[in-house]
Amino acid sequence: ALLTGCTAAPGTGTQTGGGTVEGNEATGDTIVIGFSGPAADHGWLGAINSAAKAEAEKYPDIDLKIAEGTNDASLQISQVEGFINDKVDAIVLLPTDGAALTEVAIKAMEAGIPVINVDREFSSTFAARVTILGDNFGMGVTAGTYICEQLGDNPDAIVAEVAGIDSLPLTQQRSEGFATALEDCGLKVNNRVAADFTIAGGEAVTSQLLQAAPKIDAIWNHDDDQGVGVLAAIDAAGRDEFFMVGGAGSRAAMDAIQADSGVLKATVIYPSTQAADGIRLARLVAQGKSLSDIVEVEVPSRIVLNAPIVTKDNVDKFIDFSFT
Amino acid sequence: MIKVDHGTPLLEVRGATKAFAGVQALKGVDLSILPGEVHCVLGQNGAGKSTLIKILSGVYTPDEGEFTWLGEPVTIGGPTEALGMGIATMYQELDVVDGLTIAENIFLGHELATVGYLRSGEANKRTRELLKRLGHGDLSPTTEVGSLSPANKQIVSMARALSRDIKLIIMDEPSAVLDSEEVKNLFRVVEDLTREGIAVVYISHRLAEIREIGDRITVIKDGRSMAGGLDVATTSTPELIKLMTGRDIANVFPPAQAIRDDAPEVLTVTDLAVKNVFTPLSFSVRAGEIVGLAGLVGSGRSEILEAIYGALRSSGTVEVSGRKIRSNSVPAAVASGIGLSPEERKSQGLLLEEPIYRNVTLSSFARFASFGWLREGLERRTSRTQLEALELRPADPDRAAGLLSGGNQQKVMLARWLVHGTKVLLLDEPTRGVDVGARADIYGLIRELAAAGTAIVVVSSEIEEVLGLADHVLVIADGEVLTSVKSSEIDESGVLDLVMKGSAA
Amino acid sequence: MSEQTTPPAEVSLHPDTARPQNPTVAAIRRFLASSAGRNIGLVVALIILIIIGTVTAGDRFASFQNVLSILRLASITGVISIGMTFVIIAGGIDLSVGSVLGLSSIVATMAAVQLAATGWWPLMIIIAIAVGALAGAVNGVIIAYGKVVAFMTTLAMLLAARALAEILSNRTTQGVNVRGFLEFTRGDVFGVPNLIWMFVIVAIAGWILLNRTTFGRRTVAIGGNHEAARLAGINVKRHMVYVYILSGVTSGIAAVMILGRTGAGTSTHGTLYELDAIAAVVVGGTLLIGGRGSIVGTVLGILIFNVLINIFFLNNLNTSVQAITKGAIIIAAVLIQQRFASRGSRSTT
Amino acid sequence: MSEQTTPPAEVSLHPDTARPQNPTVAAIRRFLASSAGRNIGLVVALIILIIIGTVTAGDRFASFQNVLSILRLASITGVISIGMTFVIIAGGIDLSVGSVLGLSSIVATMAAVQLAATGWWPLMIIIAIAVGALAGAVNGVIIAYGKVVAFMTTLAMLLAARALAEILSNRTTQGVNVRGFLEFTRGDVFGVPNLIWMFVIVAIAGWILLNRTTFGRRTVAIGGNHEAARLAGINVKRHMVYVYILSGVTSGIAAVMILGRTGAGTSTHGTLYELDAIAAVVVGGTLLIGGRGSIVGTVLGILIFNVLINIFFLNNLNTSVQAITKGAIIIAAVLIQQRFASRGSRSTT
Ligand SMILES: Nc1ncnc2c1ncn2[C@@H]1O[C@H](COP(=O)(O)OP(=O)(O)OP(=O)(O)O)[C@@H](O)[C@H]1O
Ligand SMILES: Nc1ncnc2c1ncn2[C@@H]1O[C@H](COP(=O)(O)OP(=O)(O)OP(=O)(O)O)[C@@H](O)[C@H]1O
Ligand SMILES: [Mg+2]
Ligand SMILES: [Mg+2]
Repeated sequence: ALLTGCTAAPGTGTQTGGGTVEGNEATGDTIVIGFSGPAADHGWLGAINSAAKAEAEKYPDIDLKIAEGTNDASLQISQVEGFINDKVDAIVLLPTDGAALTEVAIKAMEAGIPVINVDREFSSTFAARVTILGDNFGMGVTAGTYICEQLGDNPDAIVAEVAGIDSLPLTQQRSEGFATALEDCGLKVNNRVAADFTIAGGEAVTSQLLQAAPKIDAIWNHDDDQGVGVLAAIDAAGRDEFFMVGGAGSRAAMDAIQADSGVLKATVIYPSTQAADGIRLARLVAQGKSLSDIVEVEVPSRIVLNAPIVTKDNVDKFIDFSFT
Repeated sequence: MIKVDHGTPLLEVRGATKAFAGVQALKGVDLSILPGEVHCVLGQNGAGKSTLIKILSGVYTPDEGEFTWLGEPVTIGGPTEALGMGIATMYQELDVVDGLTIAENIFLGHELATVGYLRSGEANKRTRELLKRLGHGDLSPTTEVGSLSPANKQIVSMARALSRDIKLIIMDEPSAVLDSEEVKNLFRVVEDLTREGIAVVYISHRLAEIREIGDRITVIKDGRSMAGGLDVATTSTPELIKLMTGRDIANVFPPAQAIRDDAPEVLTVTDLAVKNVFTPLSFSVRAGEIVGLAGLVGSGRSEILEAIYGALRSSGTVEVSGRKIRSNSVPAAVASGIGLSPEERKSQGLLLEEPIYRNVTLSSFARFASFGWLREGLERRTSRTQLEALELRPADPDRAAGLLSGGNQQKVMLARWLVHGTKVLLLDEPTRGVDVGARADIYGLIRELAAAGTAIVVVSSEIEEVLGLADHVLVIADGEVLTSVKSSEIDESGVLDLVMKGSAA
Repeated sequence: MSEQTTPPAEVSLHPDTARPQNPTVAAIRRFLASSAGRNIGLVVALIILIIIGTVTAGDRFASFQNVLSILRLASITGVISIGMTFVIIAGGIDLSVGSVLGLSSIVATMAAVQLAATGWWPLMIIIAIAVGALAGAVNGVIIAYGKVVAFMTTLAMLLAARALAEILSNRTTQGVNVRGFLEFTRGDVFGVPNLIWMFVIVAIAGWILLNRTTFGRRTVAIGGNHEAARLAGINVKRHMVYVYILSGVTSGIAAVMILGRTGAGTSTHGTLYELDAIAAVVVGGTLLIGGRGSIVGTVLGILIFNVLINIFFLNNLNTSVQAITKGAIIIAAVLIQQRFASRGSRSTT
Repeated sequence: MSEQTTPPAEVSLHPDTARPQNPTVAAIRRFLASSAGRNIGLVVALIILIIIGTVTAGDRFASFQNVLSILRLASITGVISIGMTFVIIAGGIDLSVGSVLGLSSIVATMAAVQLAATGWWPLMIIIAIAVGALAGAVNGVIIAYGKVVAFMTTLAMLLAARALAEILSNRTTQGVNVRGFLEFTRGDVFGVPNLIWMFVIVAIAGWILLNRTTFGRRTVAIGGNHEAARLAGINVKRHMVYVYILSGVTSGIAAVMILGRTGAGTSTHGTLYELDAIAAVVVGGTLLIGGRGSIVGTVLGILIFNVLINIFFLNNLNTSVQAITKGAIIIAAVLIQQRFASRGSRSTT
């Protein structure tokens, strides 16, 4: 089952579903959920963690164990092993590398512990009971499409891209999606730099990018967190001949879009609430409940989240779900 | 001898003791130093001389002991306090900083500065004066000390002591790295100092020096003073040796044995040269022969040995028993039977933290290992036997080499090459910092080795030692061989005349 | 890097004249100075941690499964640390171990894909180790013969190996679907996973190599006194190349292990492992200036860090609090070790 | 005493002066051995890079704007490297510079929020520097008085400072909305941004401190010969504390700069800057074992790295290719430097 947009309003606890909502919200047996994710070394991942924690706190019947965030697959494997040893009721896993965590996830499933796979997909369908994915490729497509719409009539337009950590597959996917969408309207990425998802990194590469490209028409920056630095660099260079599209959907970015005061005109959402959704779904799965908004008797096995564009026109709708 | 009325003692020490974790270095030492005298402290390696002076200069805190300075009881809390009282020290281990200039080294710790900002001009000026006073006006105050020879570093160390306002200057084996010319120069400075009423504590293993410069002597043995305030003029050398060692040592240099006429040439050096250091030289050493290289410090003798050994890039050829060895490779030299006992035992020779036996077997793994697997039992046994033969006491192969005295460290270096079975032994300053007793042992050993057919090349800054040991002497100055003579055909002053002329030319 | 100086602490000690000593005190002193004795502080630190673990997490900590889980995690950085111990004892440093691991894992996986036909999976292991050895050889040659400082050389290799891995893998994770290989790396003997056995074997081999062979003896000699080793006839440059190759080989072995553990090769494997390895080696009492070190110490260092991680995990501590505590415990472990190992401080100021 | 008084001054007995040499050769040799000479290899490396930049990117590289852009980027790690130079010359190492920067940036921003009322923005600068100094003091005291190796102490501080920053900031980025502060840090004088001026000032101050003051000479003495420094009456421990405080202060200054540059404080600021700083210092010719080093070399090292990065960007190079090239160029720069600086290698195997 493919479900888009349904998680646009998670965490509010006020879904308007059918009669099962109350049933799902009702406190059930206390369950222990283990959560493990990458090191919270930047805003989006930090938001992932805090949203997961906040979600768990809402339910008196969830006992959430959060493992130290790590970018080392080996350490994350040992965390999952620890959860298995501890016989938790469900595991929510945002793997640092999907393929590398597949084996241990299968082990957990075999031990009877449902695994909720968040954001980065395992390489086997047997490894997860439910998979919730952000759509990195789709994110690139959305950004590219928006830029095409804005520049469509100008085939010579210069497009620049400020990517995230280049060694991560997700960055690759975003870039591929972006390039694919641009191709459709005859544009290409003229200048591409990669930062490291940090503010300082964003600032550093952008100040160089602006040197490398004396004239730009549009920039897509993969990540609003590093975007703070990107904007600082643009500011410092005094450049405003282009517009910029962000990524992920931070509060700061949405505020800027709303104010419409600078070059940042839009951002593409990459939901930072995926793990919170994971927690919620883990609870349902562990307690044998179903998803209230659809007719399925059980929770579906695969959910891909939408990557919508946020502009001045629709920012009001999204701003409350942005991360800080 | 100038006899000054020395008056009340400058410094008096009563019953000083000092223990290091487990080692009782000083068991009760008395010392009384008069103003303007040269007070020599004698004792074997490990007797406690350096420990005593480190107590005086505030490096160590004594366990017990009464100290009076100018008649007042004092405690010396640290180096700063000692320096403040007017006690400056030239330590046994060179205590200069390579990365600083001469002037910066001299004023280290008492920099000439205005709120932390250095007055370099003034420091350089005063340094130039100090160096001139030490007879070294040719050294530039802004030269980095790292580029100086050990002898010149010693000069810097002395200039530093003199830069302070001092009443007492302590010199711990200052002559160990100096040649005879430099030593004379040093003595001239010491005389100047004593004339100004500054007292000097002088430590050396060379009794001749003590005779030349000392006023009174304190002898230390095993951490106890055996005799204090002996008059140099009236105490005989055998008496001193007996006090230091507890035994009589008759003749220092054992008699040489005649080399058989048919003894084969073992080491043949042809046109060996190192650019900018020494010009091509050729010589050969026969089995059982000892060749000595005499010359001043810096004349390039160490470099000659290193070049033969392949440790210094050179041109020319070296043959051992007629077979040419691959040049510029130490492993090749060692494999063909050459061994080198380097000048600086501590920094070039030994692994100070490792047990003795590992130092002994380091060059002979072929003998102690099969397919890379070391037979430690064999290593220990062989080392012990060798150490016993060398009369190292205690002959404990498991002791760390760094805990040995200078003389015993030298014996370990010899043991390394004895165990290896070298045909050619290159000895650079084999008795530097070694006491009288151990010196005689080492001379004996060198002789025995020669008698057993080893070809030996000896470098020493003590001309007496070169002449006493070697059958044949090469006199070197500025990287050039001035003369090559039988040692019986030249005497000490002859060598000196030659080198002075040679380096003046 | 050829500026190796001898530690100033050992200046002028000559207690050769036998001094009478209380025999028990002497025996204790000898033990404390021995390599086992030097490690007693670490053993104490480890025991304290184990007690803390048992008290705070009870059976969840002290279970067989949990111990295996700790050891499995420890084994990969453990193997790397053994190679690192040699490099550091020899007076060098190898910052490239983690990224060489990543590169090895990529090349071995790619080879597996290519060679799937033949099916002879041990080739993967050989390739992983060969890649590691090659990278180590490049490091060693540049350092020893090119005379470039080890820090810069291996930093450059860190960048280069990681980048090469990214280019080769096109930044995608490559699954290892070689049944024989996975069965081997994931199997166990006597209930103990093979990964742990591999660490045990590497550690024992390392111990023997360091303490019982000419190779180890030369390594210590070079690190302790570069010039003395050279003048004793050791081919110092060639030996340094061997030492870096050894470190590369352990990275290759670790790559095999991580491939087994994760079932996937990726260029991000091993990121920051160099820090873990260096930290374990240094906590284990190996001097960063070279010349002295112990395999047992390194193993204890690795265990301490991994037990610590496990305790934090079991107690569900806040990540930031964990990091602060980890910092404090590192300092404490080093302090405990020093108190036990010090043979009496000799300086006054 | 004998009465000999031949002034031996005329007789030249000293290896340092004795050998007759071609005067030009001698002059060149002397220059090469001088501190400027030691850096000539770096200057050559930098010039080569500048030529490469001009050839491959033309005016885009050789423009005033681009030069400013390089320098702005260089200035932050540059300031940290100056402090690091002192630490390394003194024989230490400081791995915590980057995370102390992060912590300082957080505390300063939080203070700004609290003190927005008073509006006296220089207080932010004072606070940032004070936080850096405090962290440095903690490092220094543990290292000098606790006798814990610098590597472990500052590694622990790396973890702890970063974690503290996370706790304080609750992992959210804090914007700096203090107009006066931003105007100051983003302003320029004579067309040159204040950030660059700050680096220039810190570098010059560092140069003076190292070469012209008691503090600097004592730092060299301690790194070069710890024992000799102690014997000369220097309070080595206290001085080491000062050196680490200095490093903390430069981290604090860098925090101010990064706050100005990015307009936001976050706990991730400064991640891995320690590696950049150490690399620049080492490429700049400062010995990792201490005792010798130069501020000019460090500045050249920083410039080389940043020009390199700039060239990569201008040529739109792939990240992985960048990393490999960077690795190769690090080695090349060190090699060039050595060829120029070496006074003829005399050793063999
Ligand atoms: N590292 C070096 N680089 C360049 N020249 C050197 C170096 N070491 C020594 N020399 C030169 O080699 C010559 C001989 O030096 P050295 O002091 O070792 O001679 P020596 O006769 O062995 O003296 P010593 O009695 O001190 O051993 C001198 O001219 C010296 O300047
Ligand atoms: N720092 C120390 N720690 C432990 N033992 C020491 C220390 N310094 C000296 N000793 C021991 O104290 C004793 C006296 O040593 P000291 O250096 O004073 O002898 P010395 O008379 O100066 O010998 P040498 O003539 O070889 O210089 C020796 O047994 C030595 O091993
Ligand atoms: Mg002594
Ligand atoms: Mg010499």
